[in-house]
Amino acid sequence: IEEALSFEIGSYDQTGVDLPEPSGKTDRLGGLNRDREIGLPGLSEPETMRHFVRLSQKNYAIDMGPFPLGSCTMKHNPRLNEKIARLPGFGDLHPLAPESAVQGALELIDQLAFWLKELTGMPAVAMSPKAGAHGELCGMMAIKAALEARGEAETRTRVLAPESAHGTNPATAVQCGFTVENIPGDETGRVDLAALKEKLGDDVAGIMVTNPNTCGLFERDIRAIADAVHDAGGYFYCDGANFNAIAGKVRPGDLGVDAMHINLHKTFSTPHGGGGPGSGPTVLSEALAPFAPVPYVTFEDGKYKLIETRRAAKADDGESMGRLTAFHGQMGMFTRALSYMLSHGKDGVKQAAEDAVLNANYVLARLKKEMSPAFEGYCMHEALFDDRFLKDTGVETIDFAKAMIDEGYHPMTMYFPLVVHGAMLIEPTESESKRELDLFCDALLSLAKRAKAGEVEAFKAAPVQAPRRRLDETAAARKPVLRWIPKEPAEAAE
Amino acid sequence: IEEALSFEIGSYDQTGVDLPEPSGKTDRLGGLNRDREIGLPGLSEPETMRHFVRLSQKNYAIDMGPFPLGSCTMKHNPRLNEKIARLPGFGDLHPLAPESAVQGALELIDQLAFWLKELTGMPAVAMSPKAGAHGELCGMMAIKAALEARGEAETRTRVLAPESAHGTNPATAVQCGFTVENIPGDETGRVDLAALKEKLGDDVAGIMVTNPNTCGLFERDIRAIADAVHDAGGYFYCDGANFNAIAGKVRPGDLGVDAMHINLHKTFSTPHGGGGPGSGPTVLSEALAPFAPVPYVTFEDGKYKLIETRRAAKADDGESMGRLTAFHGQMGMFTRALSYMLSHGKDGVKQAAEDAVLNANYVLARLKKEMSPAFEGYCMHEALFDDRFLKDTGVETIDFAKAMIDEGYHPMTMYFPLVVHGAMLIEPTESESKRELDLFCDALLSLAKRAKAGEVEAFKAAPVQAPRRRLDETAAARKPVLRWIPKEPAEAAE
Amino acid sequence: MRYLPLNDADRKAMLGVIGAKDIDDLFSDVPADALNAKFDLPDHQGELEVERTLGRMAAKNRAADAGPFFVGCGAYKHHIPATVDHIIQRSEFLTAYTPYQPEIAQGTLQYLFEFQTQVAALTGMEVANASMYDGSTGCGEAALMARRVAKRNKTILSGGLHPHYGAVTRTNLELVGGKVVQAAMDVDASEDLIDQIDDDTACVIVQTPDVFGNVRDLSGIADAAHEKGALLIAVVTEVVSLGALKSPGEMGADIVVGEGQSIGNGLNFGGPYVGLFATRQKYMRQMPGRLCGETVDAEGKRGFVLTLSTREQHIRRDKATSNICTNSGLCTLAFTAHMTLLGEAGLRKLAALNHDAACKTADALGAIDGVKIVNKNYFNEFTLALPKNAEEVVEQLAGEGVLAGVPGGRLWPDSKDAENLIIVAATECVTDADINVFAAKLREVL
Amino acid sequence: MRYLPLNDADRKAMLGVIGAKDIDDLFSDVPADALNAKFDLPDHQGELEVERTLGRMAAKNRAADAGPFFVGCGAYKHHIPATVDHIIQRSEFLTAYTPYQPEIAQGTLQYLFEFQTQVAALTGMEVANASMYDGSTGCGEAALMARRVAKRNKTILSGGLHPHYGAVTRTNLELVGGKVVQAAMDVDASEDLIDQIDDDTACVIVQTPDVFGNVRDLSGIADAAHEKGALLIAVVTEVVSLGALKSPGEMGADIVVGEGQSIGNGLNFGGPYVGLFATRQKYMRQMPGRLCGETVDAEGKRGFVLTLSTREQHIRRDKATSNICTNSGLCTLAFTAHMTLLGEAGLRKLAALNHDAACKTADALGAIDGVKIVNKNYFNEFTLALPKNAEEVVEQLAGEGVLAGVPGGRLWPDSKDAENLIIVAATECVTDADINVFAAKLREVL
Repeated sequence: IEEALSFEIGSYDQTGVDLPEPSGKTDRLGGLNRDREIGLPGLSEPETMRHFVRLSQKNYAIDMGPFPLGSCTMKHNPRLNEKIARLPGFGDLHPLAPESAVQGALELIDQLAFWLKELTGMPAVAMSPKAGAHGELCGMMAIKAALEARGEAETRTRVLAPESAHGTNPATAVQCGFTVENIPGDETGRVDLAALKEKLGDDVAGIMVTNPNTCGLFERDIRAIADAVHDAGGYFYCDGANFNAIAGKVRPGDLGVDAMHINLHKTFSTPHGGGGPGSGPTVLSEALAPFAPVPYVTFEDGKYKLIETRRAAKADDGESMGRLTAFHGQMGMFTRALSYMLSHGKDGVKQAAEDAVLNANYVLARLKKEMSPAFEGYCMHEALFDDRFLKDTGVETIDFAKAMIDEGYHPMTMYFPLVVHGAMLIEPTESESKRELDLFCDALLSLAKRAKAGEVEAFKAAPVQAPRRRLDETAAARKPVLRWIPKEPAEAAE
Repeated sequence: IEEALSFEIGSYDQTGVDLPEPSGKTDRLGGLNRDREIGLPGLSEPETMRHFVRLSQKNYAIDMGPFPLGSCTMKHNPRLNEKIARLPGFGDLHPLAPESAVQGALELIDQLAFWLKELTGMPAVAMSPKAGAHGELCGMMAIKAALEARGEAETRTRVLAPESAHGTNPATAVQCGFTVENIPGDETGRVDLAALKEKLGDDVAGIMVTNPNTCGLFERDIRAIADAVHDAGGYFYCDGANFNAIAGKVRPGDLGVDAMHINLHKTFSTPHGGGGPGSGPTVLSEALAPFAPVPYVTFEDGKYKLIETRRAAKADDGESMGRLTAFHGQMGMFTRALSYMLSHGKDGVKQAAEDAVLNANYVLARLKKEMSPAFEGYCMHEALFDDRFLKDTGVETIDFAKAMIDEGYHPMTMYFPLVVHGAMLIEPTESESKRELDLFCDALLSLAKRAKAGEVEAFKAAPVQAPRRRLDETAAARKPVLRWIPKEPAEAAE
Repeated sequence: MRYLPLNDADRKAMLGVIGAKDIDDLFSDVPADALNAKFDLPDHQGELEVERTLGRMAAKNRAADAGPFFVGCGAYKHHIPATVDHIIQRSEFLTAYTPYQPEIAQGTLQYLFEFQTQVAALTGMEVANASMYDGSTGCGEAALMARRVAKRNKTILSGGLHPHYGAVTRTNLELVGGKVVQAAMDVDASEDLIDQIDDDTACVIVQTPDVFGNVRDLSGIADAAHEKGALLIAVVTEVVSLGALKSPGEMGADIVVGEGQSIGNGLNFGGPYVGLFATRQKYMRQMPGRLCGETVDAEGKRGFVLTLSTREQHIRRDKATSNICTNSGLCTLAFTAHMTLLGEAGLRKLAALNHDAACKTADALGAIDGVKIVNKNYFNEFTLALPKNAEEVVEQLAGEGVLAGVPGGRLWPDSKDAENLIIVAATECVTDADINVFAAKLREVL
Repeated sequence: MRYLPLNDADRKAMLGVIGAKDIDDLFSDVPADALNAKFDLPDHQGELEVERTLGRMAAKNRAADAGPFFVGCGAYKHHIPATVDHIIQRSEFLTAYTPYQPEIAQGTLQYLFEFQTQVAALTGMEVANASMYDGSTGCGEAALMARRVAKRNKTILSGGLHPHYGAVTRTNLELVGGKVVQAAMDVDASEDLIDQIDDDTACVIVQTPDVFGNVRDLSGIADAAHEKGALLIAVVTEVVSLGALKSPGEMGADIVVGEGQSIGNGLNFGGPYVGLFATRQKYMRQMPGRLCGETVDAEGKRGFVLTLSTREQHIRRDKATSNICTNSGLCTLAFTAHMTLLGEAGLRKLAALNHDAACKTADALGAIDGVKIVNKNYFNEFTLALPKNAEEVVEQLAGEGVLAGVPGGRLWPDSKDAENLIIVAATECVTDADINVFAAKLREVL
């Protein structure tokens, strides 16, 4: 069933809320009253419900089936967490209510901070970053602030990052005023330590390395990398997008990391919600801790307190980088994440990491019969394939991925990381049962065989079992239509 | 995507709940411990979620589109009501908690009773019936109890009901120990008053008439019918299934009714939930009020009180028929219904009835171009068609209805009422917009044209756009398989 | 009004298409003086106002979660996983109709089939229906069914049967002229009903754990009933007990009825609940209520349908097995989802935790001077004999924030013997602190 | 553990297929001494235990609904229809990923398109993006965008801008060496920024209603900025105001950023919220954040995709317009659904009710001896000047159950002038009784 836009269904006088009549008596708007039509149609409540329910049915979701998106970690979203987040004491709490009225909220932030510090082995955490990329910004800002405190901000302007890095890494470094340089990878899919060392120098602010990296591999030389960077006077930013592979098993703090953001929506399963909201608390080493952003929570005389300004941070012996967002961060995600952590416990967090790695290796082991792994050996929590197995079939990575839709699956991550040709990155997560994985592998093996058997047309046509066939993204970008425009009323001129 | 049974997926040692370890210390079960396997597989939480989400996607629902089921009244289910029902003071309240701990619950029941009495113009209401048919039972039991009080229970054993009555009417009468006799209808689709009068006599306990009736028509002679029955010493049970057509417009109490159940899930929109739970409070006239079942609520000295036994009712000047269910009725439905009523108010309830009737007449007016209305003139809240328009097409009512599925609609009610050949009963309710009705009518008109154009094969094959093609109901009934049976393990014997 | 999509322009246009001059034209069959009655009721209100009004009412009640809570007797406070509520609130389940169009109702039908299988497994029976309104009405229907099967008139009710269940069953039976023998209140499961069974006895109805919490062995009474050609109906009001106890089927019951509220369903002040109804294969066609059965579609794919509707009112009218035309759909789903989460392993553990809690509570309360535990065996509920009127004690404790249980006088208002009894339930939701508060406060008020 | 479907048998079988001897075999790249670290953390817990722990924390907070409530300053207590929460909890929305695979994400994409259209209409701009983290980060991004567009270095911040917005913007700008001119605190909207605008000025950032509640006419400053080749960025922290007030677009703004929390989103102690970001068509390709655009599929059917990703980090890496790679998806949905329910008619009425409530509150408080209303014009928020320290007054009132507003000292801790100010918001959720209690208690503590 096709569903029109609300703008095509509703009318300006219809509404789906009942409100008492305004008095109409007072007007203190200074003559700035809205006097033109806004252009917002309303729908009655039943129409609204149906509109959005119908739209929802055009989506794929983790509650429907596997979401094997490498680097994006779509795992089960427990509904307990939704319930907790909606407790009035959390959901209906104002960020500027007096401290005496929000002690439980500050306690929760403090508790979550404790878990994050303990799981990472780091001494401090900045809670306010609103998403992973915001956490990266926070971490790189801390590095910049530390360099400033050392008087080296002017000289240390280069940041190194592997070619395989997430695009946010270079973008963040630039947003902090750094320039970015690639670190080459080695043939095992990891950072080339020797090449890295060559690039180090006293103009290097630091490095940004993802670990486990975006090829789904653990950086074996991680400590040597950290040491080399530290020896050169730089800092080590670790992109924590893949922390879920090692949480409860390995503490990044034991590996020489100076800053790392944690995607609560990946590792700790706050719902992706179709593209957000995320949350990116960032753990900091002793060296960077003093530069943490405001606001943050302290505990004194049996009470939680908020440090809200740079000046207050100074009184608390800090050199805060300032403020990253209006309030205290993504509280709604904090409640969900802590609920998730308490539910798992340290044993469950560890088991989840182990199961995630086990599931990925199982998929790797089963699929390598027909598909081509990008690198030798075991993987961590995601299995990376290249498109060699599609060579001469006429089927490309995108076709293979879109064909998965017709099998009932969301495509894997494709063409990332960039260092692998026609990359296909599969992350099953710990949420999939062996039964689901077997069905999934069977489907992919069958697709691979069909591709090799020459069924290229079917692949090019895919998907056919979806609300839409392939969409013309080029046309969308060439002449962007970003909003609905009312049709010119044809009779208006008459 | 096919979804297996949970029994085919789960295992006996898997569980989706985490519970602390039992002590294992005490056993006071008297040696009656369960020592055999129960046979209940468990699923982890993510598997459970996915199992039921996938199942849900095989259903049609009012949130997805029109549900034009005559006599079943599928209207919009506001989520406010779901929220209210889940307030801990209602949802987490024990039926046997002390009266002092449940004053708000008793107040709610009392308030809802007030609305029902006011809307029906009746002096009393029995709240405990658990569904419409249970309400019918309550009403007929009240009639039986009144006859007993008059010493006429032995002689007045006949109950009259129109041929077009819901099947529950005769079934209920029989469950009360009455015999049932048909009242013929007239050519306008209503009770034949003269024929009715002929059947009356001093062996008649009462009549059961639905009004508006199951043909979607208001019984014009309703007062004459009531008078005739009363004159003959009988009582008038009104089936209130169609009360939604007149709520807020007409009070059944003004028409001579002695008892009428109200389907809260129809008129007051508590969700159907795939077949229940329902709720069937039954309003009673002065004559029947003393026989109301226990428990019921009274208000004395500023406090609400429960009358829970026949004896207590006697002290309250009643002659209660006894108890119909363990506790106080469908409280969860009461909260939803009262929330619905307060939201609508008397003006909204009236407007809803008017819109329901308007929508039905609009559908009737538009569809009669291609389909054959069963009766002349306006209808009330549902439009009844027969299958004359399908004559000689080879397409039968069921084929026409199943073809609607492929157009994205739930079929209308078919083959009911029995008095109309190949009946199709369409009740759009007030929840449909003109736009939805137009789309719906367009689809049906097109189907009718296609049927007449000879596309019989397509109709016979329908539905094809559904999770299943037509199911073999005969086979299901011939050798009923009512539960999953584990496959014999093939190797077990070896 | 937010729920009504039509606006006045729509209404006018539609009346035009219909050819009616105004809306009351369509109501012309209604006697004129009865049309457009006046009502002493308020006009429509917004969500905020409705929430305030009903929220105030809700706040006047004491939720089970608000403090130490020990009330049972046919309705139990258990923890329900959040997943269950999410599932039952899915639009596709919540706002679906009865699955009479199976092609677009396989979701509902499949869970009903799973539900029936779960209930049959739990009760130790061969078949189960798709649920009744609740346990008590199921009990009444079971008694009627036994009359149909045995073609006899007399029903014997155990003195351990929940009095409300007894009352409902009596109401049902008396309507059709049935004879009911109610055994005397049987606090400690010492009654002997065997002598009462005669050649006119259709069935004996026994509850386990009974209303006082006693775990009962049904084997003896089952044998005795069968010997006389009567049926044994077993009643279970706490379905969690079936995770710890032998099933009624194993002990010889012919029909098992139960209250399924404990699994997946909240207390809801008594409803909606979900009645479990199971029996032996041979009585299948005498069962009341809806049944879901397996079949195939036109392409041979497995599917499910409502079946054996030839027993039902909408087909059989005055020849139906019962007038029931609803099951407890959504509550059934809640049951099925919760039971799927639990599985065998979870249910057994849950039952063990309940038994633990009850034993601990009994030990704490039984240690108080003057308080006696009546039961020898019990699952998660037991009965205290107090040295004074229990109803007053319960009220006093409620004033102290402890909901202590059900006083005997509430269920047996005519019985002197019941006056000092209090029936106490303890589930996995009871904490050690709750037990300590209860014991301390009880000690105070005695 | 309830969230983990694998059991030990599965794990063993899978290790066998993989050919690993045990799980740590798969972790062999990790330095041995770092593997299997010990953690000072508890083991896993059931739902009941987690609910208890977190429920206790929640109970230590004072929810906005718990009594008279007048706190605003960038986050507002409004009533959210139950329908909105139902919609955002739909599995298909809640647990969906970013719509990078448009064929199976049309649900998300279509509501984003509707959202963009709504935001453009509300702000009076031509295009809007699919949302930012929140209003404050949107403000920071707008300042960066203005630098890109104008290719200039200086940013002027109005003295009526929310100090947190100012701080975030400063943080962003200083990182890239931007020059920031912060105007002095401007309680009564009397500042004149025009003199500050020079040839190096990229933009002026002005909020309306401003942080003190003053409704500001932006036309003058817009003209002045444009004359000098600078952009005007308008900030709106209370989006409901746009139902009553001229849009910033009508007054000449070039970029409008706003906090959308008021529509569809709860207070959530400050997040997640939903940043609105709209601008003129000509600046479209300089906009940060995600954009959803219309297109057609292979069969020519209308569909939606994320578009102009050539501006984004995942394509452009170090050349991206911003490092942002998330929008506030689900909050956007809540906004869109609530706005669809409201429509133009509902939003205007809601705005009028808010204005009513604020006027009533101001009249009641302004009548108290020694209390002065600072503002001449306001929408649903205004500023009181008290005869004593406002922070203390707010604490005292909180002790009395009244959350009175934000004391000036909280937002301007370094300003003597702010000490006695209190910023008071009143929405449709405020009742006459709330106002009376507030006024009575304030009178008492003064």
